Amino acid sequence: MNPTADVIIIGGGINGCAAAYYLAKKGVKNVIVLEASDSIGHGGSSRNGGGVRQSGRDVRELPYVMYGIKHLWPGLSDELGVDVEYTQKGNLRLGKTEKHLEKLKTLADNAKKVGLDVRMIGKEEVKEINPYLSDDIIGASWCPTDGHANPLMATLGFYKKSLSMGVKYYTGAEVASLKKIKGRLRQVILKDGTIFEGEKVIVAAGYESRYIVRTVGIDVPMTRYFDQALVTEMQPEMFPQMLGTADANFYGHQTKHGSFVFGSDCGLEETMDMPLNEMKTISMTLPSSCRAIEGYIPALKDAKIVRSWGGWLDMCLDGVPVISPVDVVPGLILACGFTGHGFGSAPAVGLILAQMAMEEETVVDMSALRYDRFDPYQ
Amino acid sequence: MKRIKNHPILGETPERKVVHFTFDGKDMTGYEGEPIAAALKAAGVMVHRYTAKRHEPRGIFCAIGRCTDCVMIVNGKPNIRTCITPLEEGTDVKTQYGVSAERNQ
Amino acid sequence: MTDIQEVLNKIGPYEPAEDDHLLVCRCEEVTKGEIRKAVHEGMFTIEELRRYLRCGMGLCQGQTCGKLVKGIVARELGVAVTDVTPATSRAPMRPTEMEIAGNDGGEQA
Amino acid sequence: MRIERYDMIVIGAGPAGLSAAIEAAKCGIKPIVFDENARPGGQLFKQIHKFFGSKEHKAKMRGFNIGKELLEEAEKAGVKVVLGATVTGLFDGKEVTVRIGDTIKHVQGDSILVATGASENMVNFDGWTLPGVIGAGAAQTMMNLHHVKPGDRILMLGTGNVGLVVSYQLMQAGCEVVALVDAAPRVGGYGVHASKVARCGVPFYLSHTILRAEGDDHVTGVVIGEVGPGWKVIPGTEKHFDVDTICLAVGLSPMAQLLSMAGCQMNDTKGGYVPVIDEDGMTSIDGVFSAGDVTGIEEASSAMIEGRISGLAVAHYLGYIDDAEKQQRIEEQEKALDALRQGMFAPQNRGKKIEKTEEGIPVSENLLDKGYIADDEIARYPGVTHKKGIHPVIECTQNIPCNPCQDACKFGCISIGDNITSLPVVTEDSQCTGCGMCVASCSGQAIFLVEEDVEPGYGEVTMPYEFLPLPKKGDCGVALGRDGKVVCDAEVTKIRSAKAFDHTNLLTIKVPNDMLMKARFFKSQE
Repeated sequence: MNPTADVIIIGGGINGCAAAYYLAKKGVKNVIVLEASDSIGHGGSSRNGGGVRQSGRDVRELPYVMYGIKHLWPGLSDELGVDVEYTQKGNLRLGKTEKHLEKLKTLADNAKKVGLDVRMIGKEEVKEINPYLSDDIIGASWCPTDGHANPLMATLGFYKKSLSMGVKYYTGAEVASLKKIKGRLRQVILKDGTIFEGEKVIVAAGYESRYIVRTVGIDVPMTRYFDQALVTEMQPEMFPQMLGTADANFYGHQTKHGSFVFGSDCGLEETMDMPLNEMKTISMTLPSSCRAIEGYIPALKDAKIVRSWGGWLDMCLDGVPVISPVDVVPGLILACGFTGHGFGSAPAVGLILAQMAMEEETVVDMSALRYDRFDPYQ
Repeated sequence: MKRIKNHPILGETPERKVVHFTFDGKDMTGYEGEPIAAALKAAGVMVHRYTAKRHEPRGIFCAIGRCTDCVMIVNGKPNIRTCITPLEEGTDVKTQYGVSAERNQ
Repeated sequence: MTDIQEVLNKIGPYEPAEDDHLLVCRCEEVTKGEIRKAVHEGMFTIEELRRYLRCGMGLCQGQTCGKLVKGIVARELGVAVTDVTPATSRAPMRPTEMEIAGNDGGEQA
Repeated sequence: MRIERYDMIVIGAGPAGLSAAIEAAKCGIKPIVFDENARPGGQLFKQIHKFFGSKEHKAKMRGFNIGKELLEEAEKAGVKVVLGATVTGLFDGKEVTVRIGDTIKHVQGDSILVATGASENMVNFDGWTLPGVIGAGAAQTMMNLHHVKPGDRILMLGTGNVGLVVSYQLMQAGCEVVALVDAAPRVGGYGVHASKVARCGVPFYLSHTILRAEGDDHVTGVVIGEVGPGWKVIPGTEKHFDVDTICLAVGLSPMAQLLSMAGCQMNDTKGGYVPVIDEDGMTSIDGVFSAGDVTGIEEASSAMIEGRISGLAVAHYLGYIDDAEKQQRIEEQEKALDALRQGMFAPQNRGKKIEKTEEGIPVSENLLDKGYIADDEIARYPGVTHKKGIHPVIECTQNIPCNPCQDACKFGCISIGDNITSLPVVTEDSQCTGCGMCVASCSGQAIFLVEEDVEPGYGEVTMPYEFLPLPKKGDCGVALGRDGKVVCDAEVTKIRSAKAFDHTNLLTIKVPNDMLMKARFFKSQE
């Protein structure tokens, strides 16, 4: 007999692990997670900059992101039994030109409309909040309820906790296709021929989700984008805020460990033609990132970089993810296209996916993120 | 004395230029261009730093710049690999506590 | 394919050992016991262990402890050392100051 | 952004990298070699002992002199070596980033040869992070490059060639080595290397391991214990030594990080994480080659030949030589490489216990257990003969690829034959003049001259001597046996130094006739 579960989750990243955890917490006994690589959190979940922020997001994302920050992140370390290093000390999005400030103001105004506490601040206030920043900065948007966490610990925390609650994890389990039986999605077929059967199947496999759901006639309009990040040696404690720029040339924060983690790109990443299972860094990114970071945080010029890495982003056509049951393939739930900002929302998304799998009402309305929103213009 | 003056195979150690440096504020001498770690070793200094977490002493381990155990604060900058950083006149070397020059970390 | 729960059952629970206090990763000060325990919590790969415990993530990037960690994991899992995949090496190979890393003749961003 | 471009980029100016660059340059390529160190030559300049092999392998030359020759050859061939140049990454498109001083350069090659060598393995025990616990390589670096003693009283862990050679070097630098310890039940390195340490009086503790390093802020002592079944220390076997330094020599691992980062197909082997390479040394990435220890640990002599082969392979890859030339020139090198990979310590024999020599003579058990050959074992080897007049006694008992002694004797006393791993034979009817060339030429310091009845009841033993201060004629002292224990009183009758001996002095002592086959080292009495 094929291994059978109430819910099969494809993708052992943070969304998959979080969904598994909330399902187990809800008492679902039989949950299977299939991870294609050998390691949990091999993709973007462990490669991102750790931002847990609301500011700067599309308004369609704000309801569930805000829910997560209000209700899930604060107690997550206790709940999972590992320190996810959640720090809610605000997010500064920095600007050096009037044009930057205009851009930031538009984002802030939109967010304010849905109830987010975010405002524009001037040079002096920026310096008060963070004295290490460059004098070239003329203003910023400031969201005091934003923050950051440790993506490595959060991902593995959900994994470890759900594993201890009985969730079955398989690594090296590369999915080839999905198969309907009698009109409902039922089977998950691996490349080695193994078949798993489930009542519900959640696909949360990043860009690869596209190849998987295509086998049941569903497509998500995504592109893939390669992004790089770096980490410095341990530094004395400097500042707790999450930083970003209007120019989007870097983002990052100081971790509890003392090292700084920054994500950044050099502009050449758009055209990368590397296969998805390769994540080789390109030589121009690190220098370019360093120049960008130094331009905003001159105090870090002597901080030594110990490592840099890259990862694939699943960029959705309209910049926000698909988090949605797929009506035409009963039993299928899709969560992909996170467009490079899926980490901060992961606990909420995990909870919502669990609710979708159990056909409960979700904690917030998710209709703006449906899979079938991409209608032709004409 | 830790300096090898004469060696059965390598012969007499060539004369080198003496330079002055400070270790935790104390005046010391060494040879120009030799690794800071060699000058400290010759002076009998064993402890280069105390670790961040367990506050344990560390010194030279690999001596070729790989293990990073011998790092110290050199001219104000922390985490400098002393085994491959050449000594110069006036180099200021400090014991490193965690990543700082302050003991009470 | 690895069935994590099956391996966990096979290797049994973490049993403290008298040398658990030994430091393995000198840079990040991670002990043998922490590594052994993490394996029994489901961290079977060097990649996961590095992320979970920071062993091999310090200034030397695992150049000193890489082999030791592999040995501990192999023993805990009951597999050959060569079956434990080492961590991916990443640039820069030696710690590089941000100012110097940025000094490659590229344009100011 | 300007990217400099070269035909061939070599990473690592050690024996493999330099040799490759030399061969490639001879074919018309202008290679550039990057090395992160302040000096080229890799580990060669820390090697102050004489190397094994035969003439073509530069046998009986000391490592640092081989390094000097290699550098001269590189310069003559027009190889550009950039020092203090750390390659920080190897990227797609055969591009490397190199840190030189305070700038990063991007450099691209039509071919890249990675010859980054190896790094030391480490073991952990209580107190292994204390200052004073160092790698054997660190000890070599400090004493042989920087002229600083690593410590005064030192315990060495590891009896492989590195542990043995470095122990001897420590004594040459004026340090005291209190013990050699190895968890394995047998000495791992060459018997001749062990013997020259053992006869100085350093005890070997096989099947022993370090229990703990003692000290608060730095090492003040060490406790070892005997290893029993299941690698557990047998209670009651603990031994304490007052030391200020503990040296670790527990093997080397290929340093293949750049290749792994570049995405080369890797193979995890018992000898380390190494790139998969073809017979030319090319990795799975077209145009990226690799040679030397980074492809698997061997001797520097092998690395130099491997490097030359890779250099030729690169020249062929870039179209500088044709198939026929490549074939012919690589064949020559492979013959030389093959010769080095023979004998008891050949790669294919690693980990095996060899009971008998190629000649069918039982291997000395004592040598493997304690580091020296017992008096009653020595007579069975073909280099050990008994004669009244002066003659060489060659205590070479293992098949290792080495034959300088054969050429050293102009009078044909010593014969090894075509197979360079054969044990040297002292021919019956030869005329030894006592010139001592054989004694100085033996890289293993295993040749002695013995003469009976120099005066009534007394004879003379001539031995290699590489320590300071040099004893003087007339000095009185004691003779030590192969086990380093005092066997009798002795008087220095002759001390010879010559350029041709290359810093191996010939020390002649007078001992009673019945001690001639026992006295193997001399200690002055102060």
